[in-house]
Amino acid sequence: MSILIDDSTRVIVQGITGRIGSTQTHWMLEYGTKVVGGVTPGKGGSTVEGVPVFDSVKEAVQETGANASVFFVPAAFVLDAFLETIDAGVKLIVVVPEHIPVKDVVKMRSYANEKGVFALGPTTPGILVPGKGKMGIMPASLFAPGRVGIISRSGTLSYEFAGILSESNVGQSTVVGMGADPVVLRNLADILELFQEDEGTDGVIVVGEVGGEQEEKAAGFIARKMTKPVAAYIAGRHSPQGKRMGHAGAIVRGTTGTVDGKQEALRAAGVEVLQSPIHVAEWAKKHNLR
Amino acid sequence: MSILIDDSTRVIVQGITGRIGSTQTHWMLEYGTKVVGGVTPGKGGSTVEGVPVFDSVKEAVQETGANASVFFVPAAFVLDAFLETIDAGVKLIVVVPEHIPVKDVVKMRSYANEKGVFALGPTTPGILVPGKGKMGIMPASLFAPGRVGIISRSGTLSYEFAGILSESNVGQSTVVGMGADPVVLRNLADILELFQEDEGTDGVIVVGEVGGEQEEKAAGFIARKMTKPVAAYIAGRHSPQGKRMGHAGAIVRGTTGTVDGKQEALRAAGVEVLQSPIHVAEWAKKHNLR
Amino acid sequence: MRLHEYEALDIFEQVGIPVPRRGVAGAMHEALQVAGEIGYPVMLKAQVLVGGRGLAGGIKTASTPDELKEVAEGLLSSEIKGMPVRKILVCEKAEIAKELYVGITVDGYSGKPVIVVSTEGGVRIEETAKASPEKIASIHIEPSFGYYPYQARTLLRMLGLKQQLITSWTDVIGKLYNIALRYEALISEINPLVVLPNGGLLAVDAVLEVDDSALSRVRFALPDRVDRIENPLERRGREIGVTYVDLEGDIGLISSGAGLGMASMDIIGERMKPANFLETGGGITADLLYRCMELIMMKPDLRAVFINVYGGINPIHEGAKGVVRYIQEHNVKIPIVAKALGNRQEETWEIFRSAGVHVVTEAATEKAIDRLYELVGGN
Amino acid sequence: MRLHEYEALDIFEQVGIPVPRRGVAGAMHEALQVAGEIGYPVMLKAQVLVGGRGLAGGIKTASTPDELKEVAEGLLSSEIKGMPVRKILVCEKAEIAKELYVGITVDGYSGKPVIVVSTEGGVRIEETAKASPEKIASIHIEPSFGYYPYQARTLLRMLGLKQQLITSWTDVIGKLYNIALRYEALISEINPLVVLPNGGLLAVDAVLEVDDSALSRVRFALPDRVDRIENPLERRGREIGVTYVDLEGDIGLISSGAGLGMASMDIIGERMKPANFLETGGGITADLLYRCMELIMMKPDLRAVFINVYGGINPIHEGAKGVVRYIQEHNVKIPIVAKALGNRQEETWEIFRSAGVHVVTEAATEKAIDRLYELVGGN
Repeated sequence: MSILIDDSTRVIVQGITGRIGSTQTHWMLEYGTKVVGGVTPGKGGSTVEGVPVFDSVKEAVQETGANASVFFVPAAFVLDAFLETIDAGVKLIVVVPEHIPVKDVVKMRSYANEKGVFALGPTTPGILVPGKGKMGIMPASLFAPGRVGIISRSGTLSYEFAGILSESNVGQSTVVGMGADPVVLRNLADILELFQEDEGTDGVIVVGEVGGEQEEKAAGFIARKMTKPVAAYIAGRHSPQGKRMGHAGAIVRGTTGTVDGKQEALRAAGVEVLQSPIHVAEWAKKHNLR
Repeated sequence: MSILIDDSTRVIVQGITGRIGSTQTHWMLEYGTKVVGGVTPGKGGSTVEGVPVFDSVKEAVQETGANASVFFVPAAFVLDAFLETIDAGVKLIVVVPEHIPVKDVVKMRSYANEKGVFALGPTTPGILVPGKGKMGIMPASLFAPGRVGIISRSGTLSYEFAGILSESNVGQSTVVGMGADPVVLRNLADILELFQEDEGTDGVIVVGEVGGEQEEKAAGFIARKMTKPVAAYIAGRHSPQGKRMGHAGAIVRGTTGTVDGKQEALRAAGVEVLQSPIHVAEWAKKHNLR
Repeated sequence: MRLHEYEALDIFEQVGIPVPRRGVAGAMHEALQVAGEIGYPVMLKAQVLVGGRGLAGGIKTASTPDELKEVAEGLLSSEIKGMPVRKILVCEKAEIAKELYVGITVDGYSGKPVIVVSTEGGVRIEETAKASPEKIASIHIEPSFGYYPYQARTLLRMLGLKQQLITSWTDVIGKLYNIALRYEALISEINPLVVLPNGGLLAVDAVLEVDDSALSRVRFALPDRVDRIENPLERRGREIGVTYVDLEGDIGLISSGAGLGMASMDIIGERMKPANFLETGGGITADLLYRCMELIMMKPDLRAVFINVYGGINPIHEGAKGVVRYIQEHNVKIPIVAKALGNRQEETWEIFRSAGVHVVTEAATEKAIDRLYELVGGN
Repeated sequence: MRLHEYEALDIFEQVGIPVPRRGVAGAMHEALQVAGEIGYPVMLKAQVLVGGRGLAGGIKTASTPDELKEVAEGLLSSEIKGMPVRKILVCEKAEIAKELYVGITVDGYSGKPVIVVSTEGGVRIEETAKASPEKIASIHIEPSFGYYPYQARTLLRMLGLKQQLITSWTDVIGKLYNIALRYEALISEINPLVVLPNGGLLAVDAVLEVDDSALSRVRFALPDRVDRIENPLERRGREIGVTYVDLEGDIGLISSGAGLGMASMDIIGERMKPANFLETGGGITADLLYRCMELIMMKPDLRAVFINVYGGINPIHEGAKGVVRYIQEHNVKIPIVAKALGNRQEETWEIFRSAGVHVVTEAATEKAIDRLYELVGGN
């Protein structure tokens, strides 16, 4: 069992003819993902990795029965492609690209909410269900099937946690990158809810970082609704205050968003706070997670 | 009986402290309208014609139980005031001012539709129910109570028709100015529907003019839904093609919007088309309307 | 306010819509110079603010300087539908592989912006719309959502076009939509949008009409609106804040309200000919009606004046004072008929009558015009 | 990109927000001249891009030319939180009846723009927010609906203000919101917004931070972003397209991904001190990593380098080639530890090892840093 991706997920790749789009299509197919089509306006009729390319999302959906889309579209065109994808009836969208203007993300989120579309990103590695399939860029070798869910604000840290668990023979049910931008398309609590409801998940790891208030708000949800064990790691303890650490989501604004504040809020909600990623293995063992 | 205004209608006047706002408040009160308050930001606490003035629509509604509003707000501020009025829960709005940018009207209409608000105008003389009350600028002396409904795209022509009927001892159930702008807040057919449903109305007069396609579209509604007799007059037969006759609603664009085209469409829907306003008296007599 | 083609082309060029090399000429030697810079053959296009200019002979070609001299001279001394040609646009003559159409307007019935495209652009676009509706496609834009390029791509795909044309045309539509938004345009149009032999696009004509009600907040440099009114009386009307339309007849007309004015004109037109149409709007004062009288009386050989006003938003008793002052100061002899009903009507009638105005107190305008007809001698 | 106060004030002034008379000075004689034009007393404000400038001594007053000389000289030779003061803003010293606060940002959690106002502006606004939340009011703006003045009026009424102040403050908020939209600002703020004794408003400070991701389409003249990075290494990082933060320690750090970099820094920080933080982003090539090595090696006295990368979107085998080329060309002697997992990891390890890089193949960064600790001698 898993969240977001299952046997019925039929994926299109937007921006499939680009360098990253085509490479990642290769890896997704190799991992067993049902990539049924691709979209690049103007390249309709060609194929990439054996997958048919269409000029519009509507055509791609009509011809392939796709119900999910992963984006490798240049940042400047993401907003337009996103709205097009929603209008074509796709209900799950993973927005991998970074550097999308916040104004665009605000609009995307508002429209996705209005239309009942589940969207992740921007700046997300995507979703991976070990042994089943993936939408995004997560490197398959680090993951193993199992019953621990991972949600991470950082792409590479999600690999780190999955890698450590896999090494300790603890598998993952689903690994989700929620995106690293100051505004993301779905909040942390929305994804926690899916894991709480998923029968294939016995425990959840939240990988957060300094800045914003996703972890503080999620703590409220965890306290009220979560019955499964939750562990959390917050990166950025040694990051200089007020300096940028690569993306705006990591700016510390006032006292909200500090590592201490986040850890405190999570602890108060019954979450086990890890001081280093390596401790996740002991936590999993303690809760008999596999 | 009547449409839009009845005994439960409690009116606020927006822009009540202006020259036109205060004069028209006087006339509306004199005609028996329940004007319960006025709004001019910054003038809260004062009174006009004995009516209390508030700084915001929200306060006015809370303090007076108002459910309808008539606008005498300068054109540049109408959009803002309109949205404020809808958010304050008012369900009937009459926008008298002219020269409101079309871009603003488009936004107003979209929001009113979304929130289920019935709005008339811009550039409308408003609504008058003879002997009961009025929202707007219609000069009371020309109207008499009765059972004929009037809808007019032109303000002064609605007075003309009411005056002619009253002189012939035919009264009116309600007289509605739908507004003369290229985009209005409610289409002709929406108002026809109210008259069709009103038990106090036995026949309806549509006063249209050259330009736009309100009459053509309404003809479809009349053919499908109206069982009451309908007469129509279309002004502008001798207006030079392509020249402006005072407001953009009267520009002829292509063949749609010509007097002939409108008359033809209405006749095909069973409407009696009048060649001059004066003929309305005979039409009323023929249908035993009073 | 409708812009001239050459003004609109400048705006289109600023946002990156491809437009022809060109120049404006008010005299023949200027036209020669522009054409010399561009190279022959050139198009010469009369800059007049009327529709159907091409079919009325306002668009010509010149292949040599001699030919240009003849054509330019002809155009610059001509009138198109009664409008004198003061300027001509001289522009490169593009090779045309195909003519497209794109226009953006606000659809009054749905209350939404609408983008209209056609693969059959050119002077007969309206006939195409009727005869071959499948060659026209349009899409409404939700006001709270806005325009995005994928909407245009979807629209153009409906016309069965190749992707290269879809891409370049979508780009033009996006830029035109931005112009429509920024200039609060009621109409922004390119007809024809030419497909060149190399597949590129060129906006060979440009229409831009700015919403008069939005002029004060369109912050961009727009040419002065009064200047472009050719008729001096119409210009004067704009200056004093009323709508004035100059006509061919001999009956002066002042009305409050455009609908009432049109109805009055229709009724007058059955037996007589209106000389003008003056609509006061909702701002009547004594002074305004004094100026209105002054304006309509500028028409020579007027046989009578008809004043048709309602006292709703307007203080008609004040208006009557202005009319009376004009009559007395200028010793007006021709008959003046006034129908004035509504708030303070009795007071108004009295003021009018004090200066010999024929007041009609019945409700129907028809009756007042019957009286007018009698007074001018029934012919 | 954060603008300097003097740059933001210019933008605020353009849209009509009332701002003080002022001038920027890079030297004492310039400060004297500006103050002479404005008239004493004046404020002198260090133009450095750090928060809490006032409490750190970056804002002073001068009542006479002599005092100004002393103060300006002091400021222009000082550092505020490690940032050298290159320019000072000299501006009129307003009489303050009251200090307000207004800020507009995008609320990450709700995903909507939010307008925050307070009647208790000034340097301690954040403490006010915690101690007296009733003095703060905020309103979220629906993205598909937009901002309208009535929303600000409603917001300000919640603070129990008089209408005159509501009206003028609403005007400032509307203008600030327009700036936020046009400049795609993540933060636009006036703190304090001063109420003058005559009731007028004055924006005595101005904060504007433009979304870096939107810079290419913010078409307005913005100062060059690279120039304003004080640290030459950080400026070089920007030039080659990576995020570089200069730190005080002696362990060089290259990571792919900000989260991984922060975690690496946190683990290193338990026992050692990072010298820098370099995050590559998703565009690794051999050439980029060569330049990254060049950049982090500019720090003197580095004891070791830690490379922590994942092969997800990045071709880490290509990156390894760049690192190896740098090592070989520059004959690097200090230990380099690399953890590189993901697509093509074995190939990557082989390349690293060919140049003597210590490759750690376990998943946990902690293990790699244990190795690093051993290699630098455990201290």
